[in-house]
Amino acid sequence: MRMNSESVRFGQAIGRALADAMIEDDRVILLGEDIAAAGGPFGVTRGLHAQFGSQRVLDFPISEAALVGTALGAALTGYKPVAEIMFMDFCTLAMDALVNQSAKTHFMFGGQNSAPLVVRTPHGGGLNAGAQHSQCLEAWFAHIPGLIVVCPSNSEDAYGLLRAAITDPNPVVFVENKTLYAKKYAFSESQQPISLGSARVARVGKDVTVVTYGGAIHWAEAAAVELAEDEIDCEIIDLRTLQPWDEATVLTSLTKTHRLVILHEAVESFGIGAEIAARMADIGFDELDAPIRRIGAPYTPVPYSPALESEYAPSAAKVTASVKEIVL
Amino acid sequence: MRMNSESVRFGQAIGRALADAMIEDDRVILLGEDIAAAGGPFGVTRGLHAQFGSQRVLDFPISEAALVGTALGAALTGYKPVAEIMFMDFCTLAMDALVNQSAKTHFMFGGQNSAPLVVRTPHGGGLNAGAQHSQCLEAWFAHIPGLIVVCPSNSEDAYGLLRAAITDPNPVVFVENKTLYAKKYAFSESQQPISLGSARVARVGKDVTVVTYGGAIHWAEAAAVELAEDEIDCEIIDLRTLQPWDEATVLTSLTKTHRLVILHEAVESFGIGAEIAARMADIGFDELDAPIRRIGAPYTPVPYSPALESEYAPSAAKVTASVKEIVL
Amino acid sequence: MSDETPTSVPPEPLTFSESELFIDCYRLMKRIRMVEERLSALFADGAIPGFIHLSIGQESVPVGVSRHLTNSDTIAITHRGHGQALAKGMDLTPFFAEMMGKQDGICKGRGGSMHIADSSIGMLGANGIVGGGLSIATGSALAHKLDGANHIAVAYFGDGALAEGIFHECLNLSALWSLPCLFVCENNGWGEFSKTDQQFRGNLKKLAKAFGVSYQFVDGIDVGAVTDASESIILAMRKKPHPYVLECKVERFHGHFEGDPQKYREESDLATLEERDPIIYLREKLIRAGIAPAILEDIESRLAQEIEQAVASALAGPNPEFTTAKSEVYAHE
Amino acid sequence: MSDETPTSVPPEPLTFSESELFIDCYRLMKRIRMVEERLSALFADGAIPGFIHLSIGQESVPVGVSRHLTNSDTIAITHRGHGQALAKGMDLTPFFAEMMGKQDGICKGRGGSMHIADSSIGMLGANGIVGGGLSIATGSALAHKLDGANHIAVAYFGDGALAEGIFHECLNLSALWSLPCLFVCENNGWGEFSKTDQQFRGNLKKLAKAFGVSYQFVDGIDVGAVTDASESIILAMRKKPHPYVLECKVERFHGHFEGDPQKYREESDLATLEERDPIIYLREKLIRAGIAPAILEDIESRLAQEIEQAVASALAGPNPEFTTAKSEVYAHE
Ligand SMILES: Cc1ncc(C[n+]2csc(CCOP(=O)(O)OP(=O)(O)O)c2C)c(N)n1
Ligand SMILES: Cc1ncc(C[n+]2csc(CCOP(=O)(O)OP(=O)(O)O)c2C)c(N)n1
Ligand SMILES: [Mg+2]
Ligand SMILES: [Mg+2]
Repeated sequence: MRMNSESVRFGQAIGRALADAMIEDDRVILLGEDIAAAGGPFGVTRGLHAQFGSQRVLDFPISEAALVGTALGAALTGYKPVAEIMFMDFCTLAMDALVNQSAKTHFMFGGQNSAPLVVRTPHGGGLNAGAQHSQCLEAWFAHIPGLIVVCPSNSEDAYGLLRAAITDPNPVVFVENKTLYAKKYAFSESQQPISLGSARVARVGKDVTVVTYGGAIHWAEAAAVELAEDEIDCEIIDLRTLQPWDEATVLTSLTKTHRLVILHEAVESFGIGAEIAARMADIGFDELDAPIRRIGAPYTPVPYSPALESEYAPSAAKVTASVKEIVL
Repeated sequence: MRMNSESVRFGQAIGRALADAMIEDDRVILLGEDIAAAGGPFGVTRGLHAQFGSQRVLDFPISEAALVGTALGAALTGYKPVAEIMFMDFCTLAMDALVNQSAKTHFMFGGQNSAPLVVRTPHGGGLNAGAQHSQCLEAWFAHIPGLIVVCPSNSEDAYGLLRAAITDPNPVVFVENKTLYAKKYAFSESQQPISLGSARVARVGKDVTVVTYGGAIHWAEAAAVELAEDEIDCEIIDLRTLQPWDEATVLTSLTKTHRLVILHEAVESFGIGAEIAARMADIGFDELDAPIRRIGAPYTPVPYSPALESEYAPSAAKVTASVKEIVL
Repeated sequence: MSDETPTSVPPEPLTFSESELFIDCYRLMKRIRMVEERLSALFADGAIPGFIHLSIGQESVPVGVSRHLTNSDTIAITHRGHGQALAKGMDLTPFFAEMMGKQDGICKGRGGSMHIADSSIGMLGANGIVGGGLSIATGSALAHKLDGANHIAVAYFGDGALAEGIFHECLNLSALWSLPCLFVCENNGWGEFSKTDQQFRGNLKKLAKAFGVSYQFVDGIDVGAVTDASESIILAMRKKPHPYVLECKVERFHGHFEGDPQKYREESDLATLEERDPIIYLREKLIRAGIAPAILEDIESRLAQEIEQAVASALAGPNPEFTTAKSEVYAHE
Repeated sequence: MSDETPTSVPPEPLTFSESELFIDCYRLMKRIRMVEERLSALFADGAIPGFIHLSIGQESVPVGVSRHLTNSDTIAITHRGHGQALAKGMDLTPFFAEMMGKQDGICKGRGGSMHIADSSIGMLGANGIVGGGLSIATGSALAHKLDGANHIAVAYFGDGALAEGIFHECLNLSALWSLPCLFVCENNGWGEFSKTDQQFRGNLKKLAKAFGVSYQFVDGIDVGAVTDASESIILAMRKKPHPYVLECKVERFHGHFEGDPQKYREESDLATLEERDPIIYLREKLIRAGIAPAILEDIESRLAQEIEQAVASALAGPNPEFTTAKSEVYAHE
């Protein structure tokens, strides 16, 4: 807990959450490539090595599979490791440890033990980093029973959710949108852990519910401002936790607005939005006055060229257009 | 092409497709663990090593990551490799080669080349094989632009779709439900490739559309028989290809029945069914007279005990119950 | 794969304290053997579902290693891990109940043979993924090292797992960080239906050395050799944390899984397996050393009784309920 | 990581044919250098988006290796792969256009620096995944072997990639199947911001030998040494397919990526880099051997002209259209 009411960068808030968690519980250790003296590729862990030393902030070899497996082994032996996978695309190398091992430990071994580890990883485009450094793969993890998936959209949430993720006895995939790292947000004093699984109503409105998470919230907010000019009043729900996601909050909002748009940066097809839409087309069917619209990336790998990536990415304009289609 | 009108086991039909593809094009090679003399763990490749020799049927070390990477390298150098991953759960070890490399080759390199490889892999439970040998992970691949995902439900489709998959210039994940291998199905003469992306109307009906694929179709068919007794007439759509899936056929059916149930063996949350439901809740919204229901596995790892797995798995009874809820 | 070839030394007389030790080993090896033979029969009878992989012929390895482990030492075991689990101290009734998918199973029937675990004795879990336990043991060794309490982690793995890249990553990491991880290779010459020399071209000794990791070979026919080797290795690891590779040459007597008819195996290979049976080998050694056969027979009959009791009580137990299982996907604080 | 330490041999006189060869090498190395220096400036100017990783200081490796390759030989290259691509023969205009994300880029602007490929010259593609090209090259070597046509595959990789398990899998496979795959390690001592000896404890020579794979070390300061080594290695591989590991010691002059201020690097390390510059080294050798500086200056001015033309024409080209890109996610028969 800190006594600040300043504004704090998203990346810094994550660093603070790590530091505070490490102060509170010395079983918390950090593992990752270039996270120690180098402070991580996005500077998130800067200063932690100096503060906590080489026994608690460990530079890992370029071995992602062993990274998560090692974190799991340490978790099963009393530690609370937070592993950083430098880009979410590299999770492809660590899927066994995440999916076959960590996710199944508690259930498969009859509840004898749990796997209290966190895998932090940045996703998303916007840096023209190309098809292997820009993916949003959170839907994969949300499909795997035993994993918790979190994706914050601002500094306070990043702090509070990460604190909760580290305390949680289950394996958590903690997804950080890399374009947010340098952004500043209000950061009030006395941050607390935010319980996993609860969404946040980011904007109250009555005409349409826009469900989103992570970096995409800024497109939703910009669209809401624009739409307000046309007297369309958006309610924005920031999911924060993608698995388990806050069905009740979404349904409550839908019951008020009767219209649903879902927005994320990940590829639309088979993305997180599909589940939200499918669920609302079941339990929220009677509330729906219009088709459910989704906005996500089109079905292509992330292109490199700025000329392409700017069209590839979702945008406020796409949200505005979608909302208008179903509201007017 | 064969001149049979006998009945042929699902696994055998796959073996025949491999053999016929290898006869037709000697760039087709097979790579996999214990697929040569041993004929594969489910006997699918039995006889192929004797027929085609060690240059074309290659026993691979227990190195799944290299298996798919090697297949890709050979594909880029003129071959058409068909790699077998012994259980779909082990795809976790080969995700980089599949997702970051094969899927992106054509697009990312500006269309210069393509990656004509097939990864065959069995999914699904029913053998009490536990949480690491029973998963259905096809939704992961359907989310990745550049991959094609296929899942047949009978011998003729398995044959025809696999022939098409091998001919296709793109990377195909070919998913085989392992409980089908030993099942016999009619197998008519002169099998042809079946074009990828086209669904099959497996049963014509007017009251409700049941969309499914792979091994789950048998639950749908059994449910349809039961429901017919209650005068509920099901239309069953077998997707066959999961990406790209046949939106038009599903929508056409929905336009007739106005009710939709989606069934698969994979975990319901964030599964293939989510996308079908989400899409129909958008483009098919005006046709829907009832909530969209999904039936999939509950949100738990696959349990080992028969007492647990039998309750875990979807069933005809669950389909019947779901259909009744939205039809009556 | 290894430089050395197994040797078949004829038994020699024992001192009294040696015979104490060896009788202990005999009891434990025989226990594992009889448990697995019982499993084989239960499987044939349909009382055990799924896949089971028996370690018959390989018992000397975990018995020799585990003598030197406490419950604070951790082990990650393989799909062929019954012996590894029992040698570490897993109780028989929850073991059998797990195989049968019963509620009283050590994992409440959710894991089965490929996924037994017993955290009360430091047994982190069996693995259905070849090589899946290697990094878990490595991470556990990291925890031990950070604890500074002289505990070690053991990663059991088969020769087939040598081809998985994770082995390389774990060797490197444990060398780099001097982790107290003992990598025990149960080299039975086979990976499923293929000989390992058709799958792996590396030399394990040289591989270990390439990372500066110490290596020792023992012939698993002799539990005494395994015990001696592990003793000095583990002692040294406790003094000063470092990794170690122990390769044990053993034979797989049964098929890859129960029900595998092993058609791919030479008649002559199968016919001569008995000569490589570590239990027969030890029995002869004990007899020659003057241990009365009656003592061994007594051990065996007690074991038989213990096993039958465990089987009966496991069989009598209830099946698990799915609703309970479903509520335990996530741990609660 | 390797046994040998780089040596710094003083230049010696050349024969006439040697000087022909070395002038060629000089031209190509200098071409790569000047292209990358131009990229550096363009990047600083904002004309190149994303991340670029320059191989300045490492040019001798691909230049020495590629001399012995034809367009039928295939290569998989790294994220630091400009030199590897250009040495194989990639044209400058589509190269620069790709860096700029233009429609005329070799990958139509969809790949960028980390994902250049040119299938017309056997360049299978650069990789943003550390170690990602290793198995692709191995598979390409399998294809060459099946073809029976004496072509080889080259897998370039950095010393950082040594820690990835895929390297182990590929060494094993290529040894097991005697695949004509040349693994070229550009050992610059760094993986991003960390020294490789802080990440990897293996000895590459011993590792290769553990799989029975031949290994050679060369000091990349001397393109002649790289050329000579590759020549005999590649000749032998063509005669009879087999894998080979060639480790080249080089220095990374720039940051990990452009814009990296390299604060983690010792002043003294940075200050002495020039002494390890393969281009300065070769230039001195040529001058001492009596090559008139004017010849080299002429080469340089021609290169400068060529590069400026390529840059100008790349810059002038159109941006790609997203609708076109979107239609090329899948190949059509
Ligand atoms: C990652 C993975 N690949 C393949 C398999 C299938 N499989 C199960 S056991 C086995 C052979 C393993 O051989 P080894 O490690 O020597 O163990 P052994 O069975 O001989 O005890 C294989 C290939 C698997 N379970 N996991
Ligand atoms: C799988 C994976 N892990 C991590 C990274 C991030 N990364 C990019 S380059 C690099 C260092 C690679 O070092 P090396 O292989 O020696 O190549 P160098 O940059 O020195 O040329 C790392 C860790 C990556 N791109 N891919
Ligand atoms: Mg074995
Ligand atoms: Mg390097």
